[in-house]
Amino acid sequence: MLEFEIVEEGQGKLIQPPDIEAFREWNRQKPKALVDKLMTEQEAISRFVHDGDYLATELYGTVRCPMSLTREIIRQGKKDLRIAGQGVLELDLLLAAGLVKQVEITYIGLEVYGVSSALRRAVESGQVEVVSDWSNGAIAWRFKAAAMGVPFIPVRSMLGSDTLKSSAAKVVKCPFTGQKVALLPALIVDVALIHVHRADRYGNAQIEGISGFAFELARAAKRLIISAEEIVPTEEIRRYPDRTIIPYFLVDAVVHAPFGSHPGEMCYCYARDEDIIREWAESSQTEEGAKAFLEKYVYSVRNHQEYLEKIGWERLEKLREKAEKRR
Amino acid sequence: MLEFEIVEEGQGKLIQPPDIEAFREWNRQKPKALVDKLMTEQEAISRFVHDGDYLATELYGTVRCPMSLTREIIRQGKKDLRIAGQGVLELDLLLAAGLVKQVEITYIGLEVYGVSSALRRAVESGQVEVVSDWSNGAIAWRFKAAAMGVPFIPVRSMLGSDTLKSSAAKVVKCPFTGQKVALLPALIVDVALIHVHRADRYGNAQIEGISGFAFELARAAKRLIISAEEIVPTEEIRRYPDRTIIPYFLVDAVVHAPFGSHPGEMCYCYARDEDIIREWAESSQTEEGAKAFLEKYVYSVRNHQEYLEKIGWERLEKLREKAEKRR
Amino acid sequence: MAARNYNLTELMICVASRLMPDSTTVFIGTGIPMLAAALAQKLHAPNLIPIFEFGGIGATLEELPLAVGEYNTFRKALAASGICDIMETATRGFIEYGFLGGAQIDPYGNLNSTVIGDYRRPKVRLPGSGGANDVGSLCWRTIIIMRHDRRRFVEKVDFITTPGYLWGPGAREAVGLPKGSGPYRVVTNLALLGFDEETKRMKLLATHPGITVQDVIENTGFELIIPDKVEQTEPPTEEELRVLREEIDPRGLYISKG
Amino acid sequence: MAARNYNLTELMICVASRLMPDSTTVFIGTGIPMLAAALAQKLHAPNLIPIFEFGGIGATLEELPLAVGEYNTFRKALAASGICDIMETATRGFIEYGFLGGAQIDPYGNLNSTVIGDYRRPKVRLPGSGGANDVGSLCWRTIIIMRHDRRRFVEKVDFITTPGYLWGPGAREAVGLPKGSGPYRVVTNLALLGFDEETKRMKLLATHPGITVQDVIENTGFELIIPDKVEQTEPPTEEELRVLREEIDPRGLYISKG
Repeated sequence: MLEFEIVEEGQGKLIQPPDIEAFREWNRQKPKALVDKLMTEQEAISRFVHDGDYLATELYGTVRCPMSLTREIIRQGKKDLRIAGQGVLELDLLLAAGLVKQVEITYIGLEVYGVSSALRRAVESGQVEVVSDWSNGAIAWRFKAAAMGVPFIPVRSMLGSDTLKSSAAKVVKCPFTGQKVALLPALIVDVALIHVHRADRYGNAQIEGISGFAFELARAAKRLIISAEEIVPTEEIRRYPDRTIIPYFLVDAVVHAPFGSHPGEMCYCYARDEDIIREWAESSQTEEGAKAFLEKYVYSVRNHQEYLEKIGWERLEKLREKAEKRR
Repeated sequence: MLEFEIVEEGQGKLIQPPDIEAFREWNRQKPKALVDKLMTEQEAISRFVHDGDYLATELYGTVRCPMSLTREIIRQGKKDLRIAGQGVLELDLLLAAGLVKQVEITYIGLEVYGVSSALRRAVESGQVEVVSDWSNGAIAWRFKAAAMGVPFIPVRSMLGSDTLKSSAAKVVKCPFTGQKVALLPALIVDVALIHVHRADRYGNAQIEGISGFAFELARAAKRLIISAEEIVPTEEIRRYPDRTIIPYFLVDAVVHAPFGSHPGEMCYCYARDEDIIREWAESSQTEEGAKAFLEKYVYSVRNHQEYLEKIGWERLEKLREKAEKRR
Repeated sequence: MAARNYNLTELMICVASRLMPDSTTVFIGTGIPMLAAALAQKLHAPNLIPIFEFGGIGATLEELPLAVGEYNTFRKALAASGICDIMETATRGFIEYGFLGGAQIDPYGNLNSTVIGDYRRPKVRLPGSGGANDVGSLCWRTIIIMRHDRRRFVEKVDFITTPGYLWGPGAREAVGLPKGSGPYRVVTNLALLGFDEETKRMKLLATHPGITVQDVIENTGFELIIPDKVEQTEPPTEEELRVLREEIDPRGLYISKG
Repeated sequence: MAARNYNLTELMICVASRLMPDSTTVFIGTGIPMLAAALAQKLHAPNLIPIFEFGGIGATLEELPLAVGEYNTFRKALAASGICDIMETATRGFIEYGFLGGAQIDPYGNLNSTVIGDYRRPKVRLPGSGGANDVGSLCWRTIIIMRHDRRRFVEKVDFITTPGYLWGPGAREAVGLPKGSGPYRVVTNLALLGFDEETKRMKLLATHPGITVQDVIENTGFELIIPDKVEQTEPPTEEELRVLREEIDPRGLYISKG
């Protein structure tokens, strides 16, 4: 029976250990009734995001990402956030706004525009603690473990690397084959934000194109805020139930947010706003620049509607024209 | 480190132990080129199903099930099959035809029409060996482990039961939480049959409605035969890539099989043929009855086309009319 | 208004149906649970969320499914996914009630649907667990629907296909099953039964019309807890029977089995 | 026909592109691999199957993606799924080539994209693994694209974000990584490099036009294996450059970085 030994343990920490039984109890008390959850972003963020929360956002900051909700978090100044990190704009803005305390990181950067200056400043100054490092696959699989309702998941990534040493994974020998596999602990977050193409008022949500890790994250969060390009009648959901990736009982709040991913894109809806993405990449290189950007695009508007007006409808219309349609 | 101990081991056997490295090598040599795989059911079965194969079919025998391929296996008399078993009509026909040697079972029965007489005769006489018992979830999760490319998967089913004792699962203490979980070994089959709504000639396949365990099984098979109600141009697949559940590189053969699930149903296409399902339930109660049914509907026709002609187009048209459409 | 003319299948369906509160998730298997859920949706629980193992979530049960993957299990549903998603939804604690049948049951609600006799040389090979073990392991409350006789209600089942309370209090937790889950009710053709909070043994709650406590005891192969006060099941109402016969099973596929 | 007027980014793209055979699966990250894959699809490998980590399989790369989840990663694709499916497809051995970058590389192809300096008190905090560790662990053959200098090509990386051959022959298998996988080529602005079969150490294969073996040695911070015969890289052809400049990156987002 000794074949199932623990071979190695990462030295990274977990922000929260996986408590599967508590998660079951939590999920049991979530309402199963079809209640109207449509609300403003102000209400959704103030009710369901708290200081100190462990937070995750889905997909990358420039693609189907809950940017309008992220900006509202910054406006409301929710602080001491802990984040599970793969992110571009959204996590970068939170870091620059000084709202993040700890991070389980896989990647925070600006993709084509290079490393994140906000991350560098935050980590190199010690303002933000990186409690552990993971791969993208590992973070997604950790959400998947939580979504499966089990405390860990075996994978073949991370093995042999310092990424594993800086994570909280454990390497064991498989009791069936003797081969070494990495066990990753389930990742249950306090609150998740996911932006979708359409949802009904109850929270049944559907996505077009790639699904990233929406399926897994939606099932790994204690509280879930959905923002949607379009709010549709439940009849439309019932007509295409095979398109529902997130059933209503996972959802706490539904926010109507057209262009909710701006300056990122939304496939089949609108294209990236490259100028503003580049503006962030450039201005965030200094602390002052980052602050000025936040002032201009976040603090100086009261809500997403005002943000869109500031960006300008003509400009937004052009982004819509640039996207390929299929309906 | 002793917290990750093995607490209990099922006494059931595995038909094949999970060899993940061999599976990787196998998958590496599968062609990644877009080659035309459209062929007759005769060719598909004779090339890709061999005597002694470990076989699995997807969904239940009365719902989106590869019945035309199953009948072809019986016509070709592929024998000594080992099967991973959740099944209604399809596995029942294979059992009645005397082609099955071993089974890892979860459920073989006739649902509303009760227990399977064919299973009873085969098992109680010792003709077929039940090597292990599992739950439906467990079999699906075992395919999922194979689909994830890992040798096992942790779950919270099966614990404390004789089902676990008669399986090959192992119970361990989680190294992160100390709680007991069941580890299920990955299930890689030699060949899988899946019936879908549409596929292109390369094997890119799409399903409407529930997906059962098509996603998992397609990824857990060394060889995969797809039968499809409709063969569509690849352009249509490329227009809705988010509907593709099975990408082409998993697939070895594509068979055009309208009414391929008959007498079962195909959602949005055609309804169940209740009379024939009941005819099987009744005639299979005796060995002679089962043989007569097989003669009538399987051996006496040369292929699926002749089968459909035997059933009659008028009758099939009525089944089509009974199904709700959405396109 | 109470009806007089009904058979025991109809009675069991009505009793099971009343155990399904509105706006609750229920894991539904083939047969009586399907009729009970359809009846509940049409009468007292319009927003009952039926969940079927192959992927259907929140279907509108206008026509009766004949199989657990059939179109009617996801007709006008809120989501149509797959078996892993459904079983994992149960693992995460989202499914309140699970409905099960079986060939044998013991005082702790352990269920057998695998073999009668020895496992290796079975007298009768039954279909096997199917989703039953998952439902009984993972849903919060299991409701069992069975014919009531001494061959079925036995001191010790030949094979524990699906765990009830195993050997008693604390046993489920000890083997790793979810805390606070387990059998909740047993609906038979004679009675409605539950489980004692402390001992986890089966307890009579109510006898059906025309059935005495003694009838129940005589048809049970183990010692039942009989509380001081045993309720009487309300018979099916005219409305329940009408909906059942005219709307849910007009062809009498199930309810004619009496 | 060989061109004369090109910059080193263009050269690296062309060299990387030629390493992508037709009808093969390639795992593509941000930047040069995207341009190389698009170039390959338009020239010698029309049926190259690009795979992107957030779900795109077999996209038609007519326009260049600017992000790994962007519309162009699944435009006219064969499938659009999610990150777990993609990473598991790699785990099952379906992805032949994986393209990676990094801030540091060592003789065994181990890559660092996490920190410069001490992990706990980093001099520079880099973005972190992202998908790199998964790609380098799970694809059969990893191809690395990097600038070539002594700060980047080091004896020992500050942090192994992504495993190469670790400490040498047999090391990947010893830690549990898939048998027979590992780094395959390194494309730099100076040379094309590979790995010695026996020692698993980096080996010079070809120098780029105008670059000497000595140039490569001087810009490498560890001992390179220099075989008797070092090839010369074919310069970009006129056709490669035309397609790259006119069709793939007409706005010069990448190739202007020269």
